[in-house]
Amino acid sequence: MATQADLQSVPALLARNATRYASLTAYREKEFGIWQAWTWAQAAEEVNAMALGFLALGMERGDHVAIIGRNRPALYWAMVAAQSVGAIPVPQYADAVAEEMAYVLEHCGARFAICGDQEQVDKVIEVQDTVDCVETILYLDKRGMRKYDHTSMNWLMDVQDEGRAARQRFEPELKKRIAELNYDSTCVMLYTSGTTGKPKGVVMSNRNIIEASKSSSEFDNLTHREEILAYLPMAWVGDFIFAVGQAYWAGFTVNCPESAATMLTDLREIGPTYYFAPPRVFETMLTTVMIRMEDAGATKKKMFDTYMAHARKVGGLILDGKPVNASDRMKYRIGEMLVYGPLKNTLGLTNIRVAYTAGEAIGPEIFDFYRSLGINLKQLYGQTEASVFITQQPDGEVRSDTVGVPSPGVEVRIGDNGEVFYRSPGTFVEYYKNPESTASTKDPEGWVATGDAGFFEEGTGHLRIIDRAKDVGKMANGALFAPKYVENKLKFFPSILEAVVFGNTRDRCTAFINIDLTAVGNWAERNNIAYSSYQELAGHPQVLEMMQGHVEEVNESVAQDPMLSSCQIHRFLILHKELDADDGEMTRTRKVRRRIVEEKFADLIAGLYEGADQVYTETEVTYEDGRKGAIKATVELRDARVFDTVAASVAAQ
Amino acid sequence: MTVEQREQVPMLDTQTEGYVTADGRQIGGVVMELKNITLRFGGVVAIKDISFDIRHGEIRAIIGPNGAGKSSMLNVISGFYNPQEGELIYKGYKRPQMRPYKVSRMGIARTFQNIALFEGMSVLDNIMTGRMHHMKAGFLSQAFWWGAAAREEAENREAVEKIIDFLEIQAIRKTPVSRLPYGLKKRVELARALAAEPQILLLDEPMAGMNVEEKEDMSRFILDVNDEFGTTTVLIEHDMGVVMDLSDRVVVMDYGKKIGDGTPEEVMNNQDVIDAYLGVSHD
Amino acid sequence: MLYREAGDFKSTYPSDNQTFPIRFDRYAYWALIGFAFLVVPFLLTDYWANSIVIPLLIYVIAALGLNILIGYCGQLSLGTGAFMAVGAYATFKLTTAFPWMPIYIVFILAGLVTAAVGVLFGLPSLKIKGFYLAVATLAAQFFLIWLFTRVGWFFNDSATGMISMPERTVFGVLVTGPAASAMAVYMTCLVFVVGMAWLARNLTRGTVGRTWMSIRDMDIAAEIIGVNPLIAKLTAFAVSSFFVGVAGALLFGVYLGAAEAGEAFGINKSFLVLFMVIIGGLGSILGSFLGAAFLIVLPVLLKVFLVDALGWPADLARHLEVMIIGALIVLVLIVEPHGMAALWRTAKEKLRLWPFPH
Amino acid sequence: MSDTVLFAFEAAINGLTVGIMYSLVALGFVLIFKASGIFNFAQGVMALFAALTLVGLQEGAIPFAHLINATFGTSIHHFGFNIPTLIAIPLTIAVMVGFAWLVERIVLKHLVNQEPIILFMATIGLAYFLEGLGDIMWGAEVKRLDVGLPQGGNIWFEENTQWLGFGNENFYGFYIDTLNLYALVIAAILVTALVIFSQYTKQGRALRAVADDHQAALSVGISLRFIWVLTWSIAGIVALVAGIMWGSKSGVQFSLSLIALKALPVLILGGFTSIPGAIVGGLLIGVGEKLFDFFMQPIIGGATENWFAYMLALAFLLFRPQGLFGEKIIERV
Repeated sequence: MATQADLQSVPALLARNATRYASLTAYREKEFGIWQAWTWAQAAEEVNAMALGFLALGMERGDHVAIIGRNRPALYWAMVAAQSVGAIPVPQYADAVAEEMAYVLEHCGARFAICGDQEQVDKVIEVQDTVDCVETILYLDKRGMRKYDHTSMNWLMDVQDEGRAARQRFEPELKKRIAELNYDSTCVMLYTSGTTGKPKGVVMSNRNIIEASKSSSEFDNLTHREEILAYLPMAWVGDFIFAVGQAYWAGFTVNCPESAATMLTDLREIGPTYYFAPPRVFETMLTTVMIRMEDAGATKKKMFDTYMAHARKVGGLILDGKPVNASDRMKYRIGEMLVYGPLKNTLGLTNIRVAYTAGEAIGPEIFDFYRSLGINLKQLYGQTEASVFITQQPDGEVRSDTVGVPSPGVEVRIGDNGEVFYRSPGTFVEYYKNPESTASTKDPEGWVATGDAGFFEEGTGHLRIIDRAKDVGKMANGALFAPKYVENKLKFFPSILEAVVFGNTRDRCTAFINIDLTAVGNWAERNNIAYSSYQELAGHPQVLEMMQGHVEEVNESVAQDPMLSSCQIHRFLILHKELDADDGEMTRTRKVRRRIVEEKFADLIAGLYEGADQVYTETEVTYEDGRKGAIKATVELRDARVFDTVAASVAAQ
Repeated sequence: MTVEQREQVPMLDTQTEGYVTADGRQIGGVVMELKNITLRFGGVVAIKDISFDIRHGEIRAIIGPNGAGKSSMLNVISGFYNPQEGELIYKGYKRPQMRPYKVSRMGIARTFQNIALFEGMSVLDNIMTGRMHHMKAGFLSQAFWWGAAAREEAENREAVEKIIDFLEIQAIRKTPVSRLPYGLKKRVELARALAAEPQILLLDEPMAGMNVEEKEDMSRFILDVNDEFGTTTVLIEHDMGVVMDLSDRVVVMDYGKKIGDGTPEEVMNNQDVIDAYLGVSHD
Repeated sequence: MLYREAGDFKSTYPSDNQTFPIRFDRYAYWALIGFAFLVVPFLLTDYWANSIVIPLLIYVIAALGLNILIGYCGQLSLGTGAFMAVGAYATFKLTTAFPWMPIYIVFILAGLVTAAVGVLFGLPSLKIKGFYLAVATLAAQFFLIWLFTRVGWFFNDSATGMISMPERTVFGVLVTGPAASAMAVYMTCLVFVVGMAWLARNLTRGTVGRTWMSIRDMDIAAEIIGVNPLIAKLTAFAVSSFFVGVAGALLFGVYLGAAEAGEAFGINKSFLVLFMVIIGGLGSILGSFLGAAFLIVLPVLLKVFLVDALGWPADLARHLEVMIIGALIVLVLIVEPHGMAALWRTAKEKLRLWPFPH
Repeated sequence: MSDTVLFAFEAAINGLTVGIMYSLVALGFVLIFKASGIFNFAQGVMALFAALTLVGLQEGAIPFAHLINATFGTSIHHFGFNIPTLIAIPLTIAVMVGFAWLVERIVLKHLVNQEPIILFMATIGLAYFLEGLGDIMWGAEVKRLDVGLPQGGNIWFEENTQWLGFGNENFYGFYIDTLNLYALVIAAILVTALVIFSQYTKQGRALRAVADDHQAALSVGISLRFIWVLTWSIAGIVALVAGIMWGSKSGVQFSLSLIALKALPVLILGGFTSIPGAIVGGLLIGVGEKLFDFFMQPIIGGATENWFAYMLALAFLLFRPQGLFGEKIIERV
């Protein structure tokens, strides 16, 4: 049996699983209408063949191999195969536009690019005009590739076959290279779509990935029986940890959906036991549930509401194993039969054992909704640099407003400016070709600055994140300015998709709002308000009214908190376009790029502070196919009621 | 020699040379040749003494104004109508009068102008029906679902799934066709024709009544099909633009007569054709 | 509401197109089979057996047969009664001519004989469709009945012109004749029903079924894409007649015991079975069960209610029944042309989407 | 002249008169089929129902008497007065028109643009319903129907055909039921009336327009629903006539509705859309089956009328599927 010592690389873990879990399913992919499955033994063979093929193609130690495409087993194998030959996989965002891709390929000097399909290949070829490092392109989906010049291009399956054919020749070399791998050799390189500036290449060693996976697996005692659905972008650290790190450590099954279009059906068919999704996914899920229930008959609606109400009352408690009186338990059981069970079933969440959300704050009622259904949804706080895990919520201590206690093996301290620092085996090695920002983020003792401001709650020892440290500023009157804190409160309204609050060094706060087209659109239909576009709906007076209401509610609740009460929003507007990654206003992980927004919409901000009622503006937009255009609009600005608290002035002193 | 035996004979006559298309595809020799075809309904002459050939691997278009006899021509090729005069040479042999289902077994599949899907069946079943000829299991084996039947079902399902994947209709696999929008129905019909793995694919106005992007999709599919499977394709189309992009050679018909034949360019500059389209010669 | 489909995924094609793809349905089905074989036989009273259960099972077979012809292949037939008669008379002739022959074999052979006759009368379907075909089948109906009542050979010249079933045993248990126990008869019918439903499902799920349906939905297109209409239609007639024939054989053999073509298998039988198929649902195996059940149970209920409870004269109840059935046919065709089976499907969909309305 | 020929001839004449019945029922079929493409299986039962109603009215019977008695334990049967035929007939017609209206309201309206086969089955359902209704309304027992048409053999006809025997002493001239002569005449009148109606009245022209082309008719603003009610009413009246004929000949009873089935082969011969076709077809079948029975009886036994018509139709279908007067169909895709 393999011991800790010789489990120092992902290929090593694969080898272990190929014997320990030989006949258990490692990968499944919905293709040609059914779930094609590979056991660990088969997966190992595939990876092995691919690695041999890579050797045949002359892949060298330290080569960077770009992986571009949607989640598919073969692409995961490609990553492990690359590792096996000592190369470094660099997964990328499939929806990245050519420029972004160009930068990354250039920066890591990838010799090989492994593409999911024609679309990705085309992008790479386009990039090749400017970037000359890419020598070989490999592709997975043959469709439409016939006509291409194959002098430096190959079908991944052919590569495998060549590998198999060349086993005799390369087996020893491959063995040698795998043997060379240890805890310190690089496991993967992931590019952080930093909220500002160009993405940085985070170098992760085997130690980082395996240690992190190991401790986190133990934390939630994940076993080889788990089923996960791999649908998150492969370039994101989370996907690598869940679908490679933990999957290889615990030996559980990774399922890949047939296509984006069939994601939900596939989720339902598989019924994962371990599930991660960013808050917005849970949010949209809840919204659709509510929308679909709108059309239900009166009695059914009534039943649904009553039992959901009951679930909200006791569901969470029951899940946390807190005492609940018999009659309530009984009623909950009935509810389970009539509502919760079927609901979880239709959502595909029936078998969930552990579910996580992170990346953004999640609305309390959204969070509670899922927990009350009996789904063990928890929050974690993490970063690429930490191989995800910094803090996690242990079972039974789950709340929507904290991010839990430090993960096993992670030390966390709060800097005097309120910034959160951590140190752990998962801590990244360095930023590739970027020593200075490495130095600025990671001090010699290995403490890493998260860039988030937060504090530990007295008593519980749970960490609470207020905001990005650099965004926490001072207002003109010296009061604390934490935009994210307010924005989140706003975003908890289903009808608000995004919000950006301004006010740093200013005398009062103002806000941009993006309405949620699904939710508001549905509301519009029910109140038969006709609209043709986001822009039109956003400009509608009644919508403005609704938003005003929301903003004032938020102000009221902000007013309660003496520290932050001066962050109340005095004026706001509904933005005439949705913030979009293609326009650089957000990161690919949909975090708002504050600076860019500030520059881009300077005129609007000015308007907000000059007290104008209307501002005419033109904004440049990028369409999916890369073409550029401009939206013109006259945006209406509104005043919102603020609630003055004595506390505010106190804080001001 | 029977039809079935003919089927076995390697195709093409060796005399005729192939040619190379604009986008560098090698086109083979003649697969089918129609000689002096004349078709009448009672007194009405639908097709009058038309001759042309279809070469292996090419996309052959038949165009012409309404009532030019295009569809009748397709029906002749697919054996639904039997011409009173002329002969049809297929793979070097004169094709005798035969029932349409036999013609289809000789490797000729088609789609229909106004969709002729089996409304009562699912998309999957429709496409499976297209594979009729590849299913040989005996009646009893079907009845008791013994070896052959079950095996064949799975094998052919696999083949069909490849096509479903190819035409990107995974999401509607199990939907009854009656519930599909027009554009998708057309696509399913193409899938059903492809399922037969035909040597000649007949498309009767594959883009009739489609919007622009549906047309673009369909054109892409037709090209991909020809590209992936090297299927010889004969299509009728109204939209001149589409025809010019898609086809290697074009036959132009008007009032049942052939008024032009050649590459899109040649045809475009053919005076009769221009007249026919501008309606000079008509009304 | 009852469905829990998460995690119920398919990794092979056979499992994907099995009869009950959903786990829950599968369990329900086996539970039902178990109940029918292991529980019912011991609860069965003669009254229930004779007034409901046994006729129900027999008519299910007939309905299955007709449904294959009309519902799957789209060929209208009004000759069901006569084909049942063929089955019955074949049984009679075979049992009397070859006394040694095992009775189950006899029933199956009777079915095959009917199949042959069915093919014969199906031949016109190659040239004619719709009502025209209906008339052709009427010819079968009247001609055959006439034959069976006029030609002595068929009823061994019995004085009454009736045929009556001699006693036969299976594994030493008496299954035919008045002395046969309800349980034995029930079991016989059940075995046949299950077996033949299984056959029907197999035939309709694969190539044969698809050729039938393609002919039904659009015969011209079907032929152009390679369906041989001759084979398709004749197989449909053969299979359908086989089912109907077996039903007739059972009706005479284990249920009636004695019969006269005129009354037992008249045109009304044809309509009865036709109605079962329509009400149950064209092109649905489940439908055949539902339809048969409905039209067998309804009269019994009416009788119990009107005659036994309210003390109406029997004939009045009869007329009311006729009226109600007629009205129901119209109603079903208006509300849901695909019959009870379709209603069932929608209900099931609702359950699967629960709590969502759609 | 030999007996056989003479008797065959007589058989033929009787066949002719039976044929009229078929023709009358077939006529109803054709009318409805032309106007609405519906194959009305209930036509025969309508005849039965009409006849029952007529008798009921004449006798002044209480509708649903049995039902009422059964429910309330009463024993009522008649109002105790009779309605003269001349009033009863218009009343019956009114009933049939009402029925036509209801059918349109309750059934047809909901079944527009369903496949013909569905509509056909619907009419089968209708037939059952009507049959049950008739029995419940007026009682199921066989009734004598007398509208004052003379019964019995026609002496005049017999005497004046005796010479055809050419001295054959056991031939006393053809026997024919006077009723049948009336039947002939009435049928003739009915058809002429129909022709005149469809030629010279507005509704008649509308009717023909619809028969020719639904869409066109609709586009010029003819109400399809009105046409349906109209045709079903006419069919109802035709049914009444048929009912009276048959009823006064052999009593009003269920067997009447069976001629509906006989009308099917008639239509196959005559074609579904041709009024003359229906008449000719009816007569052909009538004569045919009588003659066939006459000659075959000794060889294969009697009662061949049961199936002869259908077998004939079947044979016909195989060689001329579109019927005598129908036109050939060209299939296209």
